[in-house]
Amino acid sequence: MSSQASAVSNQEAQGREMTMVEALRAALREEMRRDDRVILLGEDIGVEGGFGGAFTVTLGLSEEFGHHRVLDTPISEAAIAGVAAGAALGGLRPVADVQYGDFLFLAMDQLANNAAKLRYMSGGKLSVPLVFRAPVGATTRGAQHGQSLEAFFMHVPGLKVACPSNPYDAKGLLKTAIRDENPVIFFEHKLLYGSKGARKEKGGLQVTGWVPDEEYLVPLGEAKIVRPGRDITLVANLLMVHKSMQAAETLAREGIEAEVVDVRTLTPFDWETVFQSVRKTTRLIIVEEDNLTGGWGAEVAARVADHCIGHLDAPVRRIAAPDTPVPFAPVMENFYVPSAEKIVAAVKELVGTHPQPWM
Amino acid sequence: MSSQASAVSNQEAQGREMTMVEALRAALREEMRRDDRVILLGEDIGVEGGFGGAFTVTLGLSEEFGHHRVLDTPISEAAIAGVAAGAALGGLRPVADVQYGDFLFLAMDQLANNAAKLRYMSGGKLSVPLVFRAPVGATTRGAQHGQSLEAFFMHVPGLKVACPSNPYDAKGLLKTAIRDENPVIFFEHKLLYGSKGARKEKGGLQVTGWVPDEEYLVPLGEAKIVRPGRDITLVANLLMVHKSMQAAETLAREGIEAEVVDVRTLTPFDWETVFQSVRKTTRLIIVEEDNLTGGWGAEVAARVADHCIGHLDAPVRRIAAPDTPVPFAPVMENFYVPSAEKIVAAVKELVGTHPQPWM
Amino acid sequence: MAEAKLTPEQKLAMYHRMLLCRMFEERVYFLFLEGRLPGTIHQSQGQEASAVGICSALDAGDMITSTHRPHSHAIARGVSARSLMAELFAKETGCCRGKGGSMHVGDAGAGMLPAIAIVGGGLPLAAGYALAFRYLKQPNIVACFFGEGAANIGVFHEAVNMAAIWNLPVVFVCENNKYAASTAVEKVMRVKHVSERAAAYGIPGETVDGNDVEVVYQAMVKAGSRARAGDGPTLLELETYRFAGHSRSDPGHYRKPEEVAAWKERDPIARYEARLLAEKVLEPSEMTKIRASIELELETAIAQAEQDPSPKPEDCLTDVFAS
Amino acid sequence: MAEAKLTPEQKLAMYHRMLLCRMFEERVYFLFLEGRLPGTIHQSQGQEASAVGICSALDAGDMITSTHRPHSHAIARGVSARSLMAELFAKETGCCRGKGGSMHVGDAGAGMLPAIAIVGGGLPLAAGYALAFRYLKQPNIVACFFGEGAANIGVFHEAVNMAAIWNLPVVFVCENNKYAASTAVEKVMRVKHVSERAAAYGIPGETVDGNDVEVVYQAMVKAGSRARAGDGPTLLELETYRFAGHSRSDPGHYRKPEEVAAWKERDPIARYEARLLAEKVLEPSEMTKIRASIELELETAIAQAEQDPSPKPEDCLTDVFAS
Ligand SMILES: Cc1ncc(C[n+]2csc(CCOP(=O)(O)OP(=O)(O)O)c2C)c(N)n1
Ligand SMILES: Cc1ncc(C[n+]2csc(CCOP(=O)(O)OP(=O)(O)O)c2C)c(N)n1
Ligand SMILES: [Mg+2]
Ligand SMILES: [Mg+2]
Repeated sequence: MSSQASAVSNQEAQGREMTMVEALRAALREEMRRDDRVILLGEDIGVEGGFGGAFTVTLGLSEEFGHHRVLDTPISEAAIAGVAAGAALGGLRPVADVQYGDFLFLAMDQLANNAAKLRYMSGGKLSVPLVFRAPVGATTRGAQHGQSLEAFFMHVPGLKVACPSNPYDAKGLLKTAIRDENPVIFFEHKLLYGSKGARKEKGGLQVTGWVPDEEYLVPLGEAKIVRPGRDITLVANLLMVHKSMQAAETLAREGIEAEVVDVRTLTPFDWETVFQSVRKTTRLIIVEEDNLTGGWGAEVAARVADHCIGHLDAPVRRIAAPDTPVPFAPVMENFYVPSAEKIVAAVKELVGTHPQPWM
Repeated sequence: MSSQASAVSNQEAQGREMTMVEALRAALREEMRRDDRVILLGEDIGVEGGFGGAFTVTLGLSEEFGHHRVLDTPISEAAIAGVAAGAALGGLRPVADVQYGDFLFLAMDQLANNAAKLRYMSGGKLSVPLVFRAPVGATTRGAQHGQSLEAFFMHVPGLKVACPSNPYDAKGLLKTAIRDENPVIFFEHKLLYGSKGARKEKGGLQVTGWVPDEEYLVPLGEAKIVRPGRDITLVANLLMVHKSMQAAETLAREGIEAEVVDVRTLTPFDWETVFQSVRKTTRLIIVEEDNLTGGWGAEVAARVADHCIGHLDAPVRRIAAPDTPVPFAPVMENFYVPSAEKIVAAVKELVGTHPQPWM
Repeated sequence: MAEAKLTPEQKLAMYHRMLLCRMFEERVYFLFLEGRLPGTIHQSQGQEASAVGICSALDAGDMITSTHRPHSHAIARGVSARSLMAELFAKETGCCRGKGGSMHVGDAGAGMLPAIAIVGGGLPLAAGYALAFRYLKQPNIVACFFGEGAANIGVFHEAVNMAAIWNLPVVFVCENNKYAASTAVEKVMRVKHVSERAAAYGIPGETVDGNDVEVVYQAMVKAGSRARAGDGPTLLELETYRFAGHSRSDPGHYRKPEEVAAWKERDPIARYEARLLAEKVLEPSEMTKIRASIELELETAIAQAEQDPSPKPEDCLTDVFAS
Repeated sequence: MAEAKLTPEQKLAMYHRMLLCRMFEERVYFLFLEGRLPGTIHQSQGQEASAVGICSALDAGDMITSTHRPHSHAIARGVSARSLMAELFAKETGCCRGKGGSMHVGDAGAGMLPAIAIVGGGLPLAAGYALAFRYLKQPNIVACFFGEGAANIGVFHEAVNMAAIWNLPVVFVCENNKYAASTAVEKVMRVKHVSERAAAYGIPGETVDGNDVEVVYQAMVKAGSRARAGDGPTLLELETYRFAGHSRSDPGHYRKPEEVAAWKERDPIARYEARLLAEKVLEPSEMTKIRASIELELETAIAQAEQDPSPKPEDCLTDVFAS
């Protein structure tokens, strides 16, 4: 899979194909060069001879910026989050990370009770400009290293949530997130990193995308229609954008044109783009890797059921992981993670030729 | 407000009016008498001359059962949860608590990554029979002592979630939860405790309910239609059941008959009762105190938009707290917490006499 | 290190500040019982020497973090009684514009972050703020207040360790008032002094009389200099006692009356008053004047707070995100 | 306390067990490189004395908890190589029926809870299990394995403290292998020994040579007797080293080759082999026999695991709730 995501139309511009990891690293590097106040905190992110974090994103940054800006922490996720929040209050712009999103639960109190609420509790006098990066997604590491956690954070007022699906967006969103005055939880999908070399993920997509040399930002709160279509709307994020695109290609060969919307950020959420697409196609499937019950897709379905109900020609469906922990065995994991085939089947069910009996 | 919740039809049976606190305490006492393996863990729950926990629920229990069964812990929420889980694995039936639901974030890793997943990770060989009690709801204590957290836990596969609205259900559900082989997060609403004396909540409802002397259980996973009606379905939990009932009474005076469904538990969720009600009334409003985006109401709306869409005569609406932290000032908090007036207004909007233009 | 010499003015200022803390809390207690204040309160009568001793050793640019029991910290740090009172009255003019309430009072402009009411939750914020001070080459430090109950929560361990390995300019100030709500410290901790835990992080720990404002001040000057010099954090334990219940309407039956009485004998304000009178730093006539001026300040604060506008209901919707 | 006297049979058993750990890991390493195993692995070559020394001092009814690096713990505890191998192969016959994987192997029936891969996450489980033992008047203890990296996470603090105040029958076994992933212990902790932290909880702490299986065994017998006697937990630190990378495909460039070489000199198996040969407990001929029998055991385990049935895709849906 390659640069479907090259959103910049001017193909004359200078740029190159990058992996997600390279794009994220470039974003960090550019922002650190631009603004002295940007610092990084995390486990194993700056050690000489080390990994550059769990997935190589920070490789080389301690060499360029020094250990006072790339801080290797103890295994102390709550303090990583709380120290980042304190440093943000004190005038810095920390970018902290957890090695696996699953560990966010350890930092949840600091993120949800402190970082998210301090502006509010201060009556609007303070702000907490921090970014917290977290890799998500099932990758045969079992139940404690494969969860998708976007919904938990979308539900916390005061936090912004980003979840890019490709290098172009990842770079542009991360730069914007770093400049944002608010705490941003930044989700990255392990199978999209596309890194080569030692830390390459088995089963990972070699997602590369064209990224311009010139600086650009992607705003938080703008979804992207990554494939236009008239018959049904597929709303997805992260890896599921790619599965939805695969499904759309298969469907197109059978004459069904799916419109694929990459939400890109969950907070703020670009409701208008989704609503307009649904009003046009009259059918909606939300695709997410998270467990079905209470996933972010539920919120999308709920808003559509409120704001677009008169335009719907079919039930609003969600394709998500079942309500189980992430299983280890690949054969089970493949069943757990939504597949392009499942999407295709669900679309065909909704885009029936018969008039809908339920309407 | 009094015993609307007396679900037992046989009014001949012996029993008495109880507050929620008394009912919860009775449940703990009965289960501790019945089963030696039931122990309690929490802060300030068994101290002589103390409070019986933050809201008096455990008062008197250490005197009856001794400190080896009513364990006063340090302020260590993560360990309270993890030790409870370990003790459950070891053959006990711990009932642990946090003083305010907001502190669940501190215990979230142990609850979501360990307690919820250990059965699964062991391939079904182990079980983790524990109950974790947590008071929720806004009560002019500000942003860190007033959140409603049901949605976070409904979203974790492997956890059950209960949220009773009245003493009868509270007692019956807590007893069932203690006997359940799985971890159950048990939410209680501070304004429903109705305790008298020192720890009485300002603004609390004096909710009492008839509770039979004879032992009974309320199963997890059965919603209750607390008021039948034909015009619209109101689905609610905890305090919002009472607000919905108030609204329904006001509406009835204007000829609008709302059916009120008390969900009682979120996991397992009684989808059939909700679907049947919606198919009958053709209109649905979900009422919850949690923040709108990503609340449990989103899941209800999403399921209805999938399973009942052909029966709907109006948009599916949710009445919830706005997406802000809980404000301190009562004037703001009253605006924040959904009121009966807001429910009435929303119902009137949906139950218009005009045919719905959007259908 | 030699002790810092306190001038008579400084001593008087500390006395005045402690009295303001005490009288503020007493007024708040009555306002609360009268039903004029919403919410809940955790009061700090008896702990004034710790709040004032610490804050008197701080510079203008320093920062403090606080807890669910923050009133005296705020006053000691110089947050105005007026803006505190208005916050307790849930008014638009409060230091948190009515959004915070008693458990979250603070005013970063005055050198105090909004108090964190989740036990221990302020410790990493303090360490992080100290990291920013150091990074930005500001000569300042953070004083981080917390109770002995907080010394058992995970984030205490993580934050103190992180501050220790990075030599951050923060002083961890544990007000050991012997109880966490109803729970006696010896039931939940096998060490006698919280300061013994400093060794686990390779930093100095010290326990001092938290009811002697000058002792507290000197200890903080020492720990503060260390922090300012780049030598890292100190775990400073102040032995003290709260005279009131844990929170509103707690009668405190879990404490022996003799214990309470013994600690009342060590009232930090009465003790200091006696000492200053003996030292002739304070004249009885001045005492009366100080009290009167504080009374006036509090009366004015209350009167103004009561007249101040309430936030509008919809104000609840603002201040979620900065733009 | 007098040292427990080890019989030749016990010594041989420990030697055999260590060798099984080592050879199991070596086979797994190759299987992994060959792409025959899914997932990721964290291996424990070099740390066998700690796993085996601890587990050899346990009774049948005791329990252990483990970490992301659990293979040797499992083998030392007596979980069968067969069921472990099947789990790594993601088969229905695995000790977690293919649902757990390398990071969660365990078998409560054999005395090992499923390993917890969130660093430190197993500590409160261990304390809680110990609470159940005591409550149910079982004469058993829990041995809780964790790395030195876990000693910086909050729940370490909370769990050790809770076990300490309640005198729970648990031994906290810290395998200090000097690195947490790529992070050297001295960068993230100012104390030289994790065991120094025991004092913060008022319990005994001890650091011993974790590459000498008998030393480990004796230390565990001592700590275990204490726990069984109702005298509470011990924080036992075992100094050791992992020969392999942190996880699959980590070349370990953050460690100096000389350091690795020096530790390889202290290979716990080679050392013990030499000692047992010198003591004439072990004959060279027997060595060969033991190795051959282990090889056969592993071959069989692999062959069986490869033939075993995979779970069905929909099996993913079961075992969420007990009924
Ligand atoms: C994490 C957490 N757990 C429990 C509480 C409830 N609570 C509020 S204050 C308190 C006692 C705190 O004791 P300590 O830290 O000694 O401070 P003190 O009240 O004595 O000033 C408790 C248990 C809380 N606010 N946060
Ligand atoms: C809470 C948490 N943070 C980070 C990780 C990622 N991680 C896995 S192992 C490891 C290092 C653990 O070091 P240590 O506790 O010393 O054990 P060792 O690997 O040396 O056996 C890290 C950081 C994790 N699993 N859990
Ligand atoms: Mg205290
Ligand atoms: Mg290690």
